[in-house]
Amino acid sequence: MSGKITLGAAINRAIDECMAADEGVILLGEDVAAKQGGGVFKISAGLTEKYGEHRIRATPISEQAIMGACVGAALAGMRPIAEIMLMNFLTVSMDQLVNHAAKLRFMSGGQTNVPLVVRTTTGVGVGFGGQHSDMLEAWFAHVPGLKIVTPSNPADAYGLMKSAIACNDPVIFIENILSYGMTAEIPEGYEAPLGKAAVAREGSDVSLVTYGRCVADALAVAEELAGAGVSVEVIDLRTIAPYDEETVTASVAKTGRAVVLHEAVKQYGTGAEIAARINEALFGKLKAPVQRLGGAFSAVPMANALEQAWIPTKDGIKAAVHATMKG
Amino acid sequence: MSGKITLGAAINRAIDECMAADEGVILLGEDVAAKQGGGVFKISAGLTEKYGEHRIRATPISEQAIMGACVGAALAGMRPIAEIMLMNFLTVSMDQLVNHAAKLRFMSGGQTNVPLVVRTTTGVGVGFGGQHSDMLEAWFAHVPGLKIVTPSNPADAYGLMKSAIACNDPVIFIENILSYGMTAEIPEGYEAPLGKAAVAREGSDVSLVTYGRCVADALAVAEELAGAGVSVEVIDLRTIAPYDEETVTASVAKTGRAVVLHEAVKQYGTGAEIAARINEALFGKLKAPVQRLGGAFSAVPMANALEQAWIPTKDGIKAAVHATMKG
Amino acid sequence: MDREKLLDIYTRTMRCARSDEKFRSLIISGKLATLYYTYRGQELVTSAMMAALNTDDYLVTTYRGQHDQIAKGVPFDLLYAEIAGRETGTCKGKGGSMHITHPATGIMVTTGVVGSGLPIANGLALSSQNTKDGKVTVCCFGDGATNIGAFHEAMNMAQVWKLPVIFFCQNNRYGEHTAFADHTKVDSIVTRAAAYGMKGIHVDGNDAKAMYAAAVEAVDHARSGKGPVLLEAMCYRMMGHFFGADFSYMPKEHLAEMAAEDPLPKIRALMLEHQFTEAELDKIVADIDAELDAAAEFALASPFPSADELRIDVFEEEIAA
Amino acid sequence: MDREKLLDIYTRTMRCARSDEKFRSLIISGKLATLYYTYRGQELVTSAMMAALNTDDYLVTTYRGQHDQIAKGVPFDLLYAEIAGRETGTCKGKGGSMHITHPATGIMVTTGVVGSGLPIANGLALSSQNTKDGKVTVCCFGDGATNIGAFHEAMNMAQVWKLPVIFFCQNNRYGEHTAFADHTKVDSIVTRAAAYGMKGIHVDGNDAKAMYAAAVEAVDHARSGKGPVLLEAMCYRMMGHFFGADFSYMPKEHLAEMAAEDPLPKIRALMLEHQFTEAELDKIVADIDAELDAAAEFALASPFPSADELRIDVFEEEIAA
Ligand SMILES: Cc1ncc(C[n+]2csc(CCOP(=O)(O)OP(=O)(O)O)c2C)c(N)n1
Ligand SMILES: Cc1ncc(C[n+]2csc(CCOP(=O)(O)OP(=O)(O)O)c2C)c(N)n1
Ligand SMILES: [Mg+2]
Ligand SMILES: [Mg+2]
Repeated sequence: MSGKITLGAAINRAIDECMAADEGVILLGEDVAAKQGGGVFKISAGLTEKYGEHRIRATPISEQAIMGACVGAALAGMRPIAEIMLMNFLTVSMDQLVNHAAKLRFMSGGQTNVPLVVRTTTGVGVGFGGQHSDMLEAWFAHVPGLKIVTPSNPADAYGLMKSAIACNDPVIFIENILSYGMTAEIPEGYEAPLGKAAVAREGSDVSLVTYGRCVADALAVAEELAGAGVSVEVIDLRTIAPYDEETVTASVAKTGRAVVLHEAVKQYGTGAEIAARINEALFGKLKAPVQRLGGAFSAVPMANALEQAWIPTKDGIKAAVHATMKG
Repeated sequence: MSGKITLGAAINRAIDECMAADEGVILLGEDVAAKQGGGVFKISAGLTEKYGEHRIRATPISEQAIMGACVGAALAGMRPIAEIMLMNFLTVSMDQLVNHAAKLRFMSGGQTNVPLVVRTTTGVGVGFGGQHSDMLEAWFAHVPGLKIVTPSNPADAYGLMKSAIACNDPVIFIENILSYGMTAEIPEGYEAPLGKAAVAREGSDVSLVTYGRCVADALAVAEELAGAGVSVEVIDLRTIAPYDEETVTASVAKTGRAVVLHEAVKQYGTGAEIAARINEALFGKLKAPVQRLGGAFSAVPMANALEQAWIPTKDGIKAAVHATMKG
Repeated sequence: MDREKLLDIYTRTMRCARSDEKFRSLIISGKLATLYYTYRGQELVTSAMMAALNTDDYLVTTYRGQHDQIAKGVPFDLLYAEIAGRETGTCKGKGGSMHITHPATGIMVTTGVVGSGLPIANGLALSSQNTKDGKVTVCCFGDGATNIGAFHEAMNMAQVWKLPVIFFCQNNRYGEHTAFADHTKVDSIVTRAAAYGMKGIHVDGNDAKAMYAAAVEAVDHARSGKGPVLLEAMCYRMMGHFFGADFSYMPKEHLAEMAAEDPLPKIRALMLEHQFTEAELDKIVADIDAELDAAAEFALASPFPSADELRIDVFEEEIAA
Repeated sequence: MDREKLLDIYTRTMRCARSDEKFRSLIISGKLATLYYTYRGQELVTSAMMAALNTDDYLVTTYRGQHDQIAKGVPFDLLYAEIAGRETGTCKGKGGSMHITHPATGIMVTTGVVGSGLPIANGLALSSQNTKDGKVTVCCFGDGATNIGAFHEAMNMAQVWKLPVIFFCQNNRYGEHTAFADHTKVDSIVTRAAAYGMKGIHVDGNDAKAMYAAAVEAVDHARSGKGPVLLEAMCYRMMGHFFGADFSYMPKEHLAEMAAEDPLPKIRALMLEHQFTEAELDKIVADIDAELDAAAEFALASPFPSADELRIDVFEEEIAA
C-alpha cells in the first residue's frame, strides 16, 4: 500500500478491499462495468475483471431503479454501493433515498436496515453549469436516518469509504470532481471513522469549520494568515451529518471565533445549522459573530467568469477571518 | 364575499377568482376534476363545472409528468397550478422542480420564466405515518429561484394563493391537512403580498417566529403566558423563503429574545437559517440564546402516542419561551 | 388443482375476508382509529398468488396490502397490534398500516408511495440471483401505479438482468377516484410487458383456478431463472379508496358488474362443487374469527410505545436523549 | 420530395456539419474551453425533422442538441457567444452549451438531465392545445433516455390528453458508454409506443427521403389533433460521448457500420442525383463557413458577463447586492 495515489484511486482501493472481503458488496451504476470502461470517472476501473458483472452492474439510465435496487439488496443483507453519476441526478431518486432508505429501519421498528452507500460526485468550477454542479448535502442532513460524508484528501477518501461500506445505515458519500486528481500516500491501515472530524491544522485565534474541497482553500488561507500573525484552526468535518459537534464546540470555545465554509449555497446550507449550534453552545462567549461562507444565491452559472464569482474564494475566506478578528 | 369559510374553501375561492380572470390559469393534479370529485381534499370542487376539463385536468399518477407539464405550460405563458397530493410525493418530482422550474429563468438569461404554483399538503398529527407527513420546506428554501409560502389562517390562504398565482416565478404553496377546517371571514379585497411577514400578536418580551399550523399554538401559548406576565410577540412569516428578515430582526431587536418554531425536523430546518441570521444581525444584543423548536430527529411515527411526542407541543413552546426569559 | 391446494387458497381467502370485516367493525365501533385501505374484492387474487409461494419468498406490497400480508402469513396478533399503534406490533407501532414489515414471513417492505415497491423488489431479487438462495420476489401494486416512472425503470431493469421477480398488478380498475380508462389508454396493463421484452400474463383474478394457474406459471418462470414476469390479475375494489371514503364516482354499471364478480360467493361455490361441506367451510371461518378476536384483544390490551422509541431505530446506534 | 425542400434539408444539414467542425477546431486550437457534446453523425436526422416544422413550433432538446438548435434556426453568433460564456450569448453566458434557450426560434428548453425534456414538452403542447395556437412541440432525446421514468410518465400523459407533441428519439445506439442492447431488451424503441396506445414511427434517419417523410407524417398527425407520436430515427454517434472522450468501447464492426452510414456523403450524393452541381453545393458550404467565422469572431470578442448577473434572473426582481 505504499506510493502516492490519487483520491479517485483511493476510493477504488477501498471498494476493492471491501469487495474482496465480502461477497455482499456490489456496485450499481451507469457505465460502471469493464465493458463501459469502469465508469465515466473510471472510479470502478479494474473491479469487473476481479469480481464479475454480477457484482459490478452497469445499469440503464434509471436512477430510481438504481437506488431502489440498492435499497432492496441492502434489505436482503447485501452491502450495495450505488453510483449516482452526478449529485443533481439524486433529484430523480429522492423518493427511494428519503422515503425508503432513510426510513425503513425506523418504520420497521428495527426489523430491517439499509446498509447502503450512495456515491455521487459534483463540484463548482468545472464548467458543468446549472444542472451538474449542485452541492445538496443540506437536504440530506435534514433527513433523519441518513449519514453524509465527504473526503478532503486521498487518505480520508480511502478511510471514509471503508467506514461507509461497513456502516449498517445509508451513507451518502460525496466526491468532488476537482479533487479526484489530488495525490497522497495512504498510511498503512489508515482509518477514518464516521462522525469524527479532523483538526486539519491547529490554531488559536479563529476556528475555520469546513469540509470537502474547501479544506484545501482553508489550509492555504490559514498558512497565508499565519504569516500575517493570525492563527487559524481548520476543522475538516469529514462527516457532514450527523457532525462532530464536540470537536467543533471545543475548538470555538478555545478560539472564541468561528468561520463556517462550504461550497453549497450559503442560505439554508449546513453552515446555518453549525452556526446556530455554535451560538447555542457558546452564547455570550463568542468574541465575534460567526461568519458563514457559501455559494451565491443563484443556479451555478456556466460562464467561467460567473462561476468563479459564484464560489467562495480564498480572498473571501481571508476577509471573513479578518472580520471575526475585529471582534 | 361575506360569511365565514374554511381555509380549504378560501384556497378554492382564490383559485376560482384567478381562473375567472385569466384563461391561462389551469390546475393539474391527481383526481382534481369533477369526475373524481374535485380532489381527495375537495379543494378544486366546483371548478371543472365552471372552467372545463381542459383547465382542470385530472392526471395519471405521474408526479414528474405533472410537474413537467406545468413547467412547460408556464414557459409558454400560462399560469399553471400543480397539485401534488402530499408533500412527500414531491420527492418524485424534485428534478422538474429544482433543476428546471427553479433554474430556467436564470439559465435562459431571463428569456423564459416559470409562473408556477405548486400546491401540496402535509402535516404531523393526522396519523399518516412516515411517508405522508413530512415538512420539507427547508430543502426548497435552499434552492435559489423558489419561493415558499404557507397560510396559518383562511384569510392568508386566500391572499397568499392570489399572490402566488400572480407571481412570475415558481411558488410552493404548503397546506396543512389539520388546518383545512379552520374557519374565518375573508375581509373584502384582502391581500397578502409575498415576502411580508405578519405580526400575529404584538409583545415586548420574546419574539416567537413561526409559520403555518404552528401559529395557532404560538398564539395560544402567547395568550396563556400573557396571564403569567410574559409578553410574547408572534411573527407569522407567511412567506417561509425568501423570508421577511426586516420584520424578524426588528422584532427581536425590540424584545432581545427569540424562539423559532416549526413542525419540520429541527436539525437543518428553516429555523437554523433564521436563528443564524438573528445571531448575525443582533450579535451582543441578545438577552438569551435563540431557542429552536422543531420535529424530533426521526421519521414521523404512525402510532399516535409517538406522533404526539414527535411534534413541538404547547408545553415545549412555553418551556422555550421561559428559557429565553432566564437570560 | 387438487383439493388440498384449493382448501389452502380458500383458507387464505377467508383469513383476508374475515380480517377485513374485523377491521371495519373495530373502526366503526370506535375501538380503532386508523386510516384503513380496505381490500374488499381482492381477497382471492392475492390468496391464489401467495399459495404458489414459499414462506421465505420475498413480498413487497402497498398501503392496501393487508390482504397480501395476511395471505403471505403475517400473524394476526402482530398485525393488529401494529395497526393499533402498540409496541407489540410488527414494527413497535412505528410503521402502522401503511408500513407493515415482517421478515419472518418474507414481508420486507410495505410502501405508501405509489410505484416505489417495484425498484426495491428488484433489489431483493438481485440478492437472490447473486446468492442463489432460490427465492422469488413478488411485488404487489395497482393499476394506477403503472403510470409512474418507478414502474417503468424497474420493469426494464428487471428484464435486462433477468431477475427472479414477479410484478403482480392487482388491476382493481381504479386509482383512487380515477377509472382505469381515464389514466391509461391501453386495454390491459400486460400490453406493457412487451415494451420491455418481458413475459406477461393477464388473468381473471376472481377465477380461482385460472388465477392459481397463472401464479404457478409466473413463479415457475421466475424461479427457474427465465426472468421476471408481469402478472396482471383483474379484480375490483369493492369499496372506496380507503374505508369510509365515498365512491359515488363509480358508475352504476360498474357497481353491478363488481357485485356479480364478488370473489367470496364464487370461491364458496367452488368449494362446494369440490365436495367440501357447508360445515367444513363454516368451521374454517369460525376458527379464523376466534383467532381474530384474540388478536384484536391482544392488540388493544397492549401498551403504547414509549417516547424513547423516537431515538431508537433512526440509526443502528441509539440517539442520545 | 421537391428539390427546394431537399435543398432546405441539405442546407440545414451542412449548417450542423460545418458548425460541429468549427467547434471542434476552436476547442483543439485552445480558443474555446468547454464541454462539447458533438453530434457528429446526427446532422441529417434533425435537419429533416426541423425542415418539417415552422419556426414558431416549439423545440425541447438536450445537452447534445446543438444540431437540433441549429437546424431549428438559432443564429450562429448568439449560439457561439453563449457557448463561449459571453454576455452576448443567447442566455448571457449563464446557460452554456447544455442550456441553450432561444424562444425567437421556438427553442424553449435545453436540458442536461436525461429524459427531463419530455414532461416539459407536454406542457408546451398543452398550452397549444388550450390556446389553439396551432403549434406542435418536438422533443429530442436519445435511446438511453427511454429507460428513465420521466419518459414513461410523459408518454402516457401525452396520449391520455392527445397532446400535439412529437417525441423524437434520435437512436444513436449508445447512451454514454452503454450500447443499446445492453440497456434495453427490445429491438426498437418504437415498440414502446404501443404500451401507451400511441402512434409510433421507426425510420432510418440517414435516409433523407424516408426521414423527411416520417417527419411530415408525425407533424401532420400531431398538428391535426390526432395526438402525440413517438418517432424513432436510427442514426449513429460517430464520436465519443463528448468531444475528446474515448470511445474504444465501440466494437470494430460497429465502427465500420457507422462509417458506411455517414449521412454527409450520403446527402451530398443525393443532391448530385437531383442535379445540384458540385459548385452549388460548395458555395452553400462556403457561405456557411463565412458565417461561422464571423460568429466565432463575434463570440470571442464579446465581453464576459459581470458578476452582477448572479443577482439577476434568479427571481423577476433583482436580488439586493
Ligand atoms: C407517488 C404517489 N402519488 C400519489 C399518491 C396518492 N395515492 C395513494 S393510493 C393512490 C392510488 C393508487 O392506485 P393503484 O395503483 O391502482 O392502487 P390501488 O389503490 O387501487 O390498490 C394514490 C394516487 C401516492 N401514495 N404516491
Ligand atoms: C438523470 C440523468 N442521469 C444520468 C445522466 C448522465 N448522462 C448524460 S448523457 C447520458 C447518456 C444519454 O444517452 P442517450 O439518451 O442515448 O442520449 P445521447 O447522449 O446518446 O444523445 C447520461 C447517462 C444525466 N445527464 N441525467
Ligand atoms: Mg387500482
Ligand atoms: Mg444515445
